[in-house]
Amino acid sequence: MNLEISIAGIKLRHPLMNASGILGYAREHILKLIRYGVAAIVTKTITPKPKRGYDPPILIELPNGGLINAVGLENPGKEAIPELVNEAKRHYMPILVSIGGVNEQEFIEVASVANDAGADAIEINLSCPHTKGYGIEIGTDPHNVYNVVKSVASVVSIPIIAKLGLSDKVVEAAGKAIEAGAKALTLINTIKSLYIDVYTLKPVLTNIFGGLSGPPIHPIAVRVVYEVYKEFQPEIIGCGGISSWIDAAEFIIAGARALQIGTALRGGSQNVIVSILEGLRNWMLIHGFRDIREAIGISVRG
Amino acid sequence: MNLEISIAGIKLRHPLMNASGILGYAREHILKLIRYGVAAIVTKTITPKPKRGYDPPILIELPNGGLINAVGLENPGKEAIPELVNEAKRHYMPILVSIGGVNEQEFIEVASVANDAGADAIEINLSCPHTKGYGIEIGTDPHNVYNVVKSVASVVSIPIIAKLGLSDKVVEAAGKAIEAGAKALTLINTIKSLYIDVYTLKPVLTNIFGGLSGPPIHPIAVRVVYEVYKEFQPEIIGCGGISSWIDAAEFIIAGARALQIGTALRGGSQNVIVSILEGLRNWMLIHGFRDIREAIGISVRG
Amino acid sequence: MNYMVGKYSVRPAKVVSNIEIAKDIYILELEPLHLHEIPQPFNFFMIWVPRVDEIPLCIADFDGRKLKFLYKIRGDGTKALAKHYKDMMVGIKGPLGKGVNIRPTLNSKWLVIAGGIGIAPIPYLIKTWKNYGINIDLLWGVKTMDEIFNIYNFFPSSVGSKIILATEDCRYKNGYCGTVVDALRCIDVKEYNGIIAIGPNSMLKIICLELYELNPYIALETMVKCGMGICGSCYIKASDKLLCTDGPVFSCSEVIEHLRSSNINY
Amino acid sequence: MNYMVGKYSVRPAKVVSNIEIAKDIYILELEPLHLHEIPQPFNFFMIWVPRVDEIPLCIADFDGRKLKFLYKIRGDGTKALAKHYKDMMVGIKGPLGKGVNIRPTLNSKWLVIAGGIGIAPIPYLIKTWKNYGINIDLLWGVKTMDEIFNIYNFFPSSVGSKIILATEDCRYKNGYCGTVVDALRCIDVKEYNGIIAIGPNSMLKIICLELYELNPYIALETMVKCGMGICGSCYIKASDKLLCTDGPVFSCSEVIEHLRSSNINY
Ligand SMILES: Cc1cc2nc3c(=O)[nH]c(=O)nc-3n(C[C@H](O)[C@H](O)[C@H](O)COP(=O)(O)OP(=O)(O)OC[C@H]3O[C@@H](n4cnc5c(N)ncnc54)[C@H](O)[C@@H]3O)c2cc1C
Ligand SMILES: Cc1cc2nc3c(=O)[nH]c(=O)nc-3n(C[C@H](O)[C@H](O)[C@H](O)COP(=O)(O)OP(=O)(O)OC[C@H]3O[C@@H](n4cnc5c(N)ncnc54)[C@H](O)[C@@H]3O)c2cc1C
Ligand SMILES: Cc1cc2nc3c(=O)[nH]c(=O)nc-3n(C[C@H](O)[C@H](O)[C@H](O)COP(=O)(O)O)c2cc1C
Ligand SMILES: Cc1cc2nc3c(=O)[nH]c(=O)nc-3n(C[C@H](O)[C@H](O)[C@H](O)COP(=O)(O)O)c2cc1C
Ligand code: FES
Ligand code: FES
Repeated sequence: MNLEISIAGIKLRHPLMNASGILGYAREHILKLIRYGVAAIVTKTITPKPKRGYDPPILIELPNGGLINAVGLENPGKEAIPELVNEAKRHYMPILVSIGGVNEQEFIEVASVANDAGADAIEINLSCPHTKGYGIEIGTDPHNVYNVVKSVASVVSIPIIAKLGLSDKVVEAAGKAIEAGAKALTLINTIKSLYIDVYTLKPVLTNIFGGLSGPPIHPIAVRVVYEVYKEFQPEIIGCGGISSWIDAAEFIIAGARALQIGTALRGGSQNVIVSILEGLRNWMLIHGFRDIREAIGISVRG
Repeated sequence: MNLEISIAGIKLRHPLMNASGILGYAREHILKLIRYGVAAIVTKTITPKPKRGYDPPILIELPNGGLINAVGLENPGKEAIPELVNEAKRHYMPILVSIGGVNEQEFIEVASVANDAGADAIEINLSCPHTKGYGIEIGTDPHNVYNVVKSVASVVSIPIIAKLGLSDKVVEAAGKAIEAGAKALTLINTIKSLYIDVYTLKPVLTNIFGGLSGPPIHPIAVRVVYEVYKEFQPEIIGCGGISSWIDAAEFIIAGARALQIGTALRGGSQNVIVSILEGLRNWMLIHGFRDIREAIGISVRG
Repeated sequence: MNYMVGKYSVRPAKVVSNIEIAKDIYILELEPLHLHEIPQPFNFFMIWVPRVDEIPLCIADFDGRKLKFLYKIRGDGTKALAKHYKDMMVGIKGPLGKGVNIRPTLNSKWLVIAGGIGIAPIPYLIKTWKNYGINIDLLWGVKTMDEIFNIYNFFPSSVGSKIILATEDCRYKNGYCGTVVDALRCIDVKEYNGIIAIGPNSMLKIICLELYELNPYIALETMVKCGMGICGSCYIKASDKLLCTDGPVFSCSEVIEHLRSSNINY
Repeated sequence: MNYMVGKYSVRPAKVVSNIEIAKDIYILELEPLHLHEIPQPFNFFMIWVPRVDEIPLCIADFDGRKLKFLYKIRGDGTKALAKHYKDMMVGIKGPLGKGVNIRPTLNSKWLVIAGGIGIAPIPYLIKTWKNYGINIDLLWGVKTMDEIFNIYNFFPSSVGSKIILATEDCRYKNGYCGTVVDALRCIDVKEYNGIIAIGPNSMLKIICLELYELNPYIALETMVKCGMGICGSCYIKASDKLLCTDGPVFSCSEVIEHLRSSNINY
């Protein structure tokens, strides 16, 4: 059974990687992610300058089984990219550098460093829902999406992946990203949410608002993947609420070639990735898929 | 301890009613809802002509604890309104008639019937995410929201409540609805989603896409209520994922005066409303609130 | 993470067998990958026939692992279901409804009256109630003889229950000639501790009216679309009852208005 | 519906008491409304001080219902926490970390070395390990005498453990004069079956280097922001370990590079 897949031209041992923001900004993080068994590393979103992020609480579990986070894009800035890329390469791991910025110039700045450092691809984060100026304000406007992707594409030679969040025009934005040169799309990011404690009567996150991730957003993410796949059949990395092989398989038959896992990696359990892969293999057996590529988008075509 | 509240000028014994689409289009449904203990009845969204709705499957529970539905606005059409209103009145129950349409004229048509039948208010459904032409296409554009609310307001004398769904510009749309004459807002509706069965490789709902409701959407709904309350302090009916008194209290401190419950009424359990009310009373005791109005929006102001 | 998969989710089930055992009548055996809870007699499942329909069917038998259903071809959904063979997958939602929800006294004697495919839930009722030492006599009426199948063969636990047959085409010689209602008039219903009837509304209406003072139980059929008390399609006229959460078994007194106002006759 | 509220959620806890027992050192007693699981020694909780901060604190004692913490005022968060009095609510997330995660042999003898507020988790360790018949000698060093409080009084289960004190200001007359490390040099560490040290990194570094062949366990402190292995702020340098999910207790050999490269000194 073949689980190998290529995404944006990068060869992967299997379709699973971590989602951006799950560790991924220090060398040590890369070691940890490798332990988890991912087929590629995605870095934390890197901005031109180091960012301190918000004070805790930055991340909490909700009664509905999801997480809400407002980390505030804490990251060491673009200077850290070469070290991260080198560490991944030392372990023969593909590495996707997630980049963020408040304007085209900032995206270009970080992208160039990643390009020169020898990253395998750039993931442009157009969708962070809780850090003002970074992300969702850009991602909801298909026109802005086009411009950012286009300008990054004009300065780098490595493949570009555009990461979009939920928005009214996400399908249109996906189309624009492809038109502007994105080789693949990551769908979706977290969804802006709020958690208030009814005992202290106060919002819990320091930033008040945060992004919802985990099982609650999975059916929304699958919908977005399906709609975008149906419209354009691009290469898609499905992301949002994967916690079992069933969630993973659902993304694949909706049109995803590769998958990112965030929330389910909490708690440091080493067998999340392993058990998803095992489940996928059994599932392929049931259906007689010899290659995972046979399954991609099958529910859309069928 | 006083749980009485008025919304859009309607006096309620307590803040809990059913959400539109939970029964509410036959006399018998009204009896059932009264059994559940609601303080007001909200009808199923009524369109000018009867609508058959989609074939089953129309409603399923998801692994994440939510429901996905695509009922297709099945309803008996505007002729049924007087009977529904009369049945509610026979039991001294306030009744809100939810109305739907594909253009201003259709909304006006149904609203007039509700107005003449003596309904207590009209809830304009601007947000159904899965029935083409009805709802979300209108609700995502603040300009359209303004026009629909304004035109309904020009023909009815009873209060109007605008029901909005999640969209990029939901805060702006809320402002427009108020400007156009809505006395209150219901926030939010379901979120467009998809569930595909990995064994048969097929979407389960006949309509393919459906609206996600229940616990998964609660933190998103609370966020919308908070943002809208912060901006305009209008009268808000919070809706989305309430299944315990804690979820209800969270909506109230985010700015909701009244609450609607949908998904949690599944299975026909008669004590959902009762136990939420009991929980709210205990909670008021803890905080020394003598009147539930003291709690409304307290986390926004505080 | 393992989230509770609730009883209203659609869970995969594998077809073990699906064979025609009488004219247009099939017995379907399913093996669910997970079962939410042990079904009770008269519980029903929504059987999802992928991309075609979702059909409510009462449980006909259960052996702790596999579910059996009896169904009759009526329209597109049942027709499509009949085309499913071994190892194909369908989805199931349930067990739904309150089930039989009657507490019969130990060792009592009950009369069950079934019209047509109304026979479906009876084998499992007999099997389950046998454990309480309850004796069931079954009166089963059908339109034509080719609708009959041998209950004892397909459901060995029924052996021991008396089965009285009635055919409207009068071709079955060891039974009554006429409708189930005609046959019923020849039976001394007073000797039973309780009565349960299931079948077309027209039949149930007559039974409820004729035996009203005995207040029999009847199992109704209405349009079932969601199975969880939300969509409202299964309401029982002139009552606050929903078939999918309160039924499908009611006492005649609860639903007599519904039967009176019903013209549907299938 | 009752959804599993996981261990990473913020759950309400009521302040039972919160008193200063030595200079800038408080003992906080909390009564959680629900407790996710029984905490182990060296597990920690994130204590949410509403709208101010969320602070990791090790569990100092647990009686089956109430949690006790020992903390020292360091900055705004701990200062704000100190202002909380009886019946006020905070939030707690946990128990977090692997806890002590050592399986000591029954009836063995251990040396615990605590520097300053590093004393916090020790009373609960002593209490828990007592059940395995383990004997703990405690060496506790502080800068100035006014940081000392009577452990036996506040944590009666500690009675029976030998406590050796060291003050850097030399004002405590019944103990050593000097740092904990000075005092350690006067103790025959070889007579113990195991060693656990907790305190400032500078102290831990010396202990790890000097006693390296004994491979002692040490409890580290790093910046903890999420407590669930996601944010990455708690990583241990030159390792694949995260303090919040793999710690806070490590063996020296696992973290020696981290201590070597650490200049922080608090
Ligand atoms: C609780 C319950 C339990 C049932 N158990 C069984 C069973 O064990 N065995 C069995 O053979 N049948 C059973 N039925 C009836 C069965 O669900 C219908 O025969 C089936 O849904 C018809 O589907 P179709 O697509 O083949 O026919 P359609 O093309 O949908 O319709 C054909 C005819 O059946 C009627 N019908 C369609 N759907 C329903 C429905 N959901 N409820 C009632 N009438 C309907 C239509 O009005 C029409 O007259 C049960 C029904 C209910 C409500
Ligand atoms: C697993 C763990 C368990 C702990 N247990 C206890 C305990 O039981 N009792 C106790 O008194 N203290 C304990 N601490 C330390 C305690 O968390 C910090 O003292 C507290 O967070 C300081 O917060 P502040 O806002 O008062 O100070 P700040 O204003 O935030 O900082 C003051 C000083 O403390 C340092 N600091 C701040 N936050 C942290 C942090 N999260 N981790 C490490 N250093 C920090 C800063 O670098 C600075 O030097 C523990 C720390 C960890 C990581
Ligand atoms: C704590 C946390 C931090 C995140 N930081 C980033 C980030 O820096 N850049 C980004 O593109 N997405 C970020 N995300 C979003 C994830 O990459 C992912 O899109 C989202 O969590 C949905 O996947 P999940 O449900 O598997 O967690 C973050 C998510 C979490 C929970
Ligand atoms: C089966 C079903 C049907 C619905 N039909 C309608 C409708 O007709 N009109 C409407 O405004 N909302 C409708 N809704 C949305 C609900 O009113 C409510 O906004 C949503 O379900 C969120 O609340 P909940 O999480 O408590 O269910 C429907 C929801 C469900 C589950
Ligand atoms: S079938 Fe939907 S309420 Fe009963
Ligand atoms: S504190 Fe966030 S990973 Fe450890």
